[in-house]
Amino acid sequence: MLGSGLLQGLGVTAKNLVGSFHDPKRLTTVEYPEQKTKLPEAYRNFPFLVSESAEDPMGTLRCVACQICEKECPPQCIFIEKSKDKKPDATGKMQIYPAVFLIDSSVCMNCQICVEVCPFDAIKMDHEYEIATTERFNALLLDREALAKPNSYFHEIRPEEAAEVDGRLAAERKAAEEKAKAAALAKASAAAKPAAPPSAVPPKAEPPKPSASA
Amino acid sequence: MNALFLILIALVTLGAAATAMALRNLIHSVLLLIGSWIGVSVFYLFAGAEFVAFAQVLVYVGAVSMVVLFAVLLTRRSRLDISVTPDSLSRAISAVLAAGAVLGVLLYGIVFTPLPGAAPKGPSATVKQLGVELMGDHAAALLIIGLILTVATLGAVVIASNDPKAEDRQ
Amino acid sequence: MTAPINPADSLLERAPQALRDLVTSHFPQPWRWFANGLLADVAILAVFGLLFAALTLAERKILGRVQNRPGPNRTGPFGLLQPIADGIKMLSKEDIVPRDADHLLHFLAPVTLLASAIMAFAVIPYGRNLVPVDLDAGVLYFFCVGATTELAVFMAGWSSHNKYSLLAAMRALAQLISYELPLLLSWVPVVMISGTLSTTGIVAAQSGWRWGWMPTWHVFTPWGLAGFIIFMVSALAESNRSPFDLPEAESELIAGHLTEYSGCKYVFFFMAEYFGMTALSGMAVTLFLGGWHAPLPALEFIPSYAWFGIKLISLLMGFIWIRATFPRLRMDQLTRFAWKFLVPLALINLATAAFWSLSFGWSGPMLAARCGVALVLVIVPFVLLGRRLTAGLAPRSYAYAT
Amino acid sequence: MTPSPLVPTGGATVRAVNDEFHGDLLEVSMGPHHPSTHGVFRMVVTLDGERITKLKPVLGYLHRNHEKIGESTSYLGSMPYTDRLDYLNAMTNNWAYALAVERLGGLSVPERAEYLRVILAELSRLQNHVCLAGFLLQDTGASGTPLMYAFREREKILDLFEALSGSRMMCNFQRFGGCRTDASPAWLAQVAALVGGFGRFLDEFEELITGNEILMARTQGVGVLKGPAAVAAGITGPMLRAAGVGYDIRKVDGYGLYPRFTFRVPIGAHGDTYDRYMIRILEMRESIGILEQALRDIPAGPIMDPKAKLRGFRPKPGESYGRIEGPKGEIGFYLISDGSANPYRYRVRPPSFVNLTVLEDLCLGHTIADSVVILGSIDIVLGEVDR
Repeated sequence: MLGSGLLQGLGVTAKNLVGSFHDPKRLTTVEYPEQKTKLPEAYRNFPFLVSESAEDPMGTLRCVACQICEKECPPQCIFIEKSKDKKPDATGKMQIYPAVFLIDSSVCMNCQICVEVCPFDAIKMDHEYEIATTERFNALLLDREALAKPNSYFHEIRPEEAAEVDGRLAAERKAAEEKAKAAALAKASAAAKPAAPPSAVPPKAEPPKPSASA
Repeated sequence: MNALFLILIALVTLGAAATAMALRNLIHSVLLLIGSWIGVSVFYLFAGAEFVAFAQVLVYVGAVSMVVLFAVLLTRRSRLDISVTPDSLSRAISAVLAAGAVLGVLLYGIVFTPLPGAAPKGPSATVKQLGVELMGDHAAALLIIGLILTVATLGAVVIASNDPKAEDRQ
Repeated sequence: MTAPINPADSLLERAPQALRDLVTSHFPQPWRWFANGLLADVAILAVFGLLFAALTLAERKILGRVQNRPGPNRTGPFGLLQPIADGIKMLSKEDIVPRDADHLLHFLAPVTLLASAIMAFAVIPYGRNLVPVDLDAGVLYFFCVGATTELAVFMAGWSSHNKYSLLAAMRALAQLISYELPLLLSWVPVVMISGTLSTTGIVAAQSGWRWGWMPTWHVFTPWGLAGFIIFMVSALAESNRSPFDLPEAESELIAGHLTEYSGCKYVFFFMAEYFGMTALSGMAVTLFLGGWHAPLPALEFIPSYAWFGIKLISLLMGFIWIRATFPRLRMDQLTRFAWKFLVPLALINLATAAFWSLSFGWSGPMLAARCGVALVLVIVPFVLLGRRLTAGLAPRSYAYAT
Repeated sequence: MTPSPLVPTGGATVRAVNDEFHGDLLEVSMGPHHPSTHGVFRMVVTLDGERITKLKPVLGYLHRNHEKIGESTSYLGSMPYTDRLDYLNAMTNNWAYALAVERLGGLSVPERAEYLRVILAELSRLQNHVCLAGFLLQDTGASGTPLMYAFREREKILDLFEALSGSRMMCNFQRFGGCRTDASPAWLAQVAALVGGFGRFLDEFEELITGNEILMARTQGVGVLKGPAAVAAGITGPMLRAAGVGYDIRKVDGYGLYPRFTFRVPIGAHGDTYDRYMIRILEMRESIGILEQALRDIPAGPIMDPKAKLRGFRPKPGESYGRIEGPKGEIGFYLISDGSANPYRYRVRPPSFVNLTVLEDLCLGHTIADSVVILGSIDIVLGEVDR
């Protein structure tokens, strides 16, 4: 009968209208500035450089300027210049650090390939999405200082992933120390028996290569 | 007080009709024509015939104006080249003569017909009296008008229905 | 309960008249009529201006709530200052008139539309004796004022010299004209039964109760219900509302004949649409829903103008509800719906009403026969014409590949 | 009738046709900023009164040189760009590209990854068809109500994508030889909850719209596309099935694990806009069935083929064509490898573009209002049309 479909439609809209007052399922919008929806842990926005300590971010950057992310980035928006000198990194080994590390956030499409290919877990994706700026050119070119964020912040936004990364790094550090201790022990034992024929050339200190698939 | 209004309305109506003829832009002239129709309906209100006044507005301003406007719109050469024939002298003279003759007849009619002084304020006929009158003595006239209108509508339907570009029936 | 005071002279009931007499008493005798008229104008503009503001907000809130979102609630508590904000925004917007537009007509169109929309409020009886102008042919006046909307729509469409608005003005005209007929035909039975064209007379004809509790409103008679539905559907089309809002079909011709309007003129069009909608609902209340009469004798203590307001608001909510639900009809379907469905139904409704008035004296078993015949006369054409209108349209069942 | 040059008469640029009967044909350009064209798409429509006599689509406003960039980027680097093709269905685009590269490089995909890919593809199909139903009804003028209901459900699915891949629409989730991250049991539970409630939402949505006489009047018999014409034009996806040809690549190729799932392929009888709408609603119901079966049977295990190398992936020279049944039709990637890190040739077979070619044939004889609804029923996304 003409109109029966129309009345059915009216019934559905009435149900939604009444429902929106008491049924949370029927009022799904959120008043943005006051209420913010909780971001899932896997959420990714622009990358940031992880620094071990918050006090001296430039000194304790994990990044060793290997430029893998610069090569792999599809829109080529990362620019790195190696430093001339070296500085000790977390495990005490002398490493190069990036003198200049720029990301053009107007080109970056936050596809997180740099995070995937980075062997040193030095670059991670951020949760910060309120990043509007008033100035189009320089404000969007993020330099080293703007990109660096402490590891504690990384733990804050991605608890599971941060814990897993730290576990792995700690394990490597322990492995590096044992090797160093073993090497020191071997040198000490070689020194303790001078009469013994001069031992072989002490094993070359093999740089603790993290096991992430190169 | 009333006479003043009456003259004012008469001036407005006649003025609108006159300028309607003079304007080049067809649409403006049609709208002025509609203005004069509204003036006529105000006259009816003055005469106390509410029903006729509202019927006049409903019929003329509502429907007839639409017909006129659509006619003006749909004539293909309505805007560009209204071929205005050159104003040759002979044409102007014959125009004046014709207008003069018509004016003469009108003036004669107005001046010599015995009008009964100020128009008496007729009893404003209520709609019920109109209805009784129409269905009573003038029922035949009403039925004939009804017949004519039905024939007109049927004619319109017939013309519209076999329009060659009728919609294709999917 | 003490002897029920006559509802006519309860305090609230006489308040508006007392107020009016208080104001007009200051003026000398010849000017009293003028002061009364002026006061009525001020009252109408104030009440319906505020109702217009409230309607724009209510429309957005209800549409929002239907669509699972709260609707505007930023300006003022619960968004109550939204109409004021909209008003300021619209009035402060630049009024752009296209260079080769017809400036005179371009300005005149919204003015005539708004003027005719406001003039229509003059004859609606808002309360017991609260009718601004009690004309003998009040209903005819209401619809003849409504007839000028076509003129204004044409002027708007033509004067903008814009291909889109010309096309849309044509569509709007075709729609307005084809729905004028069912609109007018739907209230003729009311006039036939109540015997008068004056709105107060029609409301008086619907006073009193049958069997002590059912009000004798026209909508509770078979022909009245059919007439009411036809009237409301045509009113929807006349005020360019939801399933018939083709002229401003934003998905096709941008803003239709309003494309070249901005700023204050656009607000006039917007206001005229809402005033038109309110006026038509007011007339529907007067003609079919018993004007300012209370639905139950027990509820007589509520003043008459409050009842008129409640009925009016409920009809307007119905307009918004329909807008929130239905898709839009196409141009040819719209006119076919009017000519091949509404007009025949309205004509048959005339016959039903004639039969109803002739069989006035029947009672007892004959009363049942009377209602039966009337109902058959209403429902059978509805079903037959409905089936013909939607020939070939039906929900389908689907086969599945292997 | 040979159209003579343009005769400027007032506002309308009218192409005067010396056919006295038809009068002036009105040429109206709709788009690229028209509210009803889905994205930057322009239609130059020639009108005889209300009827459309000629419709010329104008494309290219969103051309980003996707395929040439593909030739100068590594295989992995192109993966995030495939999200931007049909930006409503990043997951299916990724899968099609990953399938093509896996065939090129001869990689195998672990069981759990295959299940996860089917789950994500069907979720993407659900939100795409819900989007289409919403847009189609918005085009017929339903002032946003069905669109808002559709978007309410779509948001739930996009939240699932965000919880898994990190971004709602630009997922960049598939890798050659599996998926980037594993789906946690909590995430799978959320998917099960969503799939459980989706059937009830569809019933309410159909109650609101499918029986609506106005919608039936606006879409039944409009834009009819018969089976043979659809096959000739290379149409694929729901549009082809609505025209009565039961061709579904999930059944034909049997890629991924689809042979393991029992699902049916609905076909339409009339091939008009209403059928295209209903086919998508019925396909959503089938997708719910597939999702339930996949969620029940998903095994534990590795998510990524251990042999697959992330960087320095150099497949042997050769070519491959990977195609899947995307929500809009057959989306395929054709790759030619010359042994280097970048593909020699990178070609996308976009379903929207191919389905769009019949737009004029569907719209001839209808009105402008119909052309908007027909365009809506073809379900195009300009990112994929212009590439």
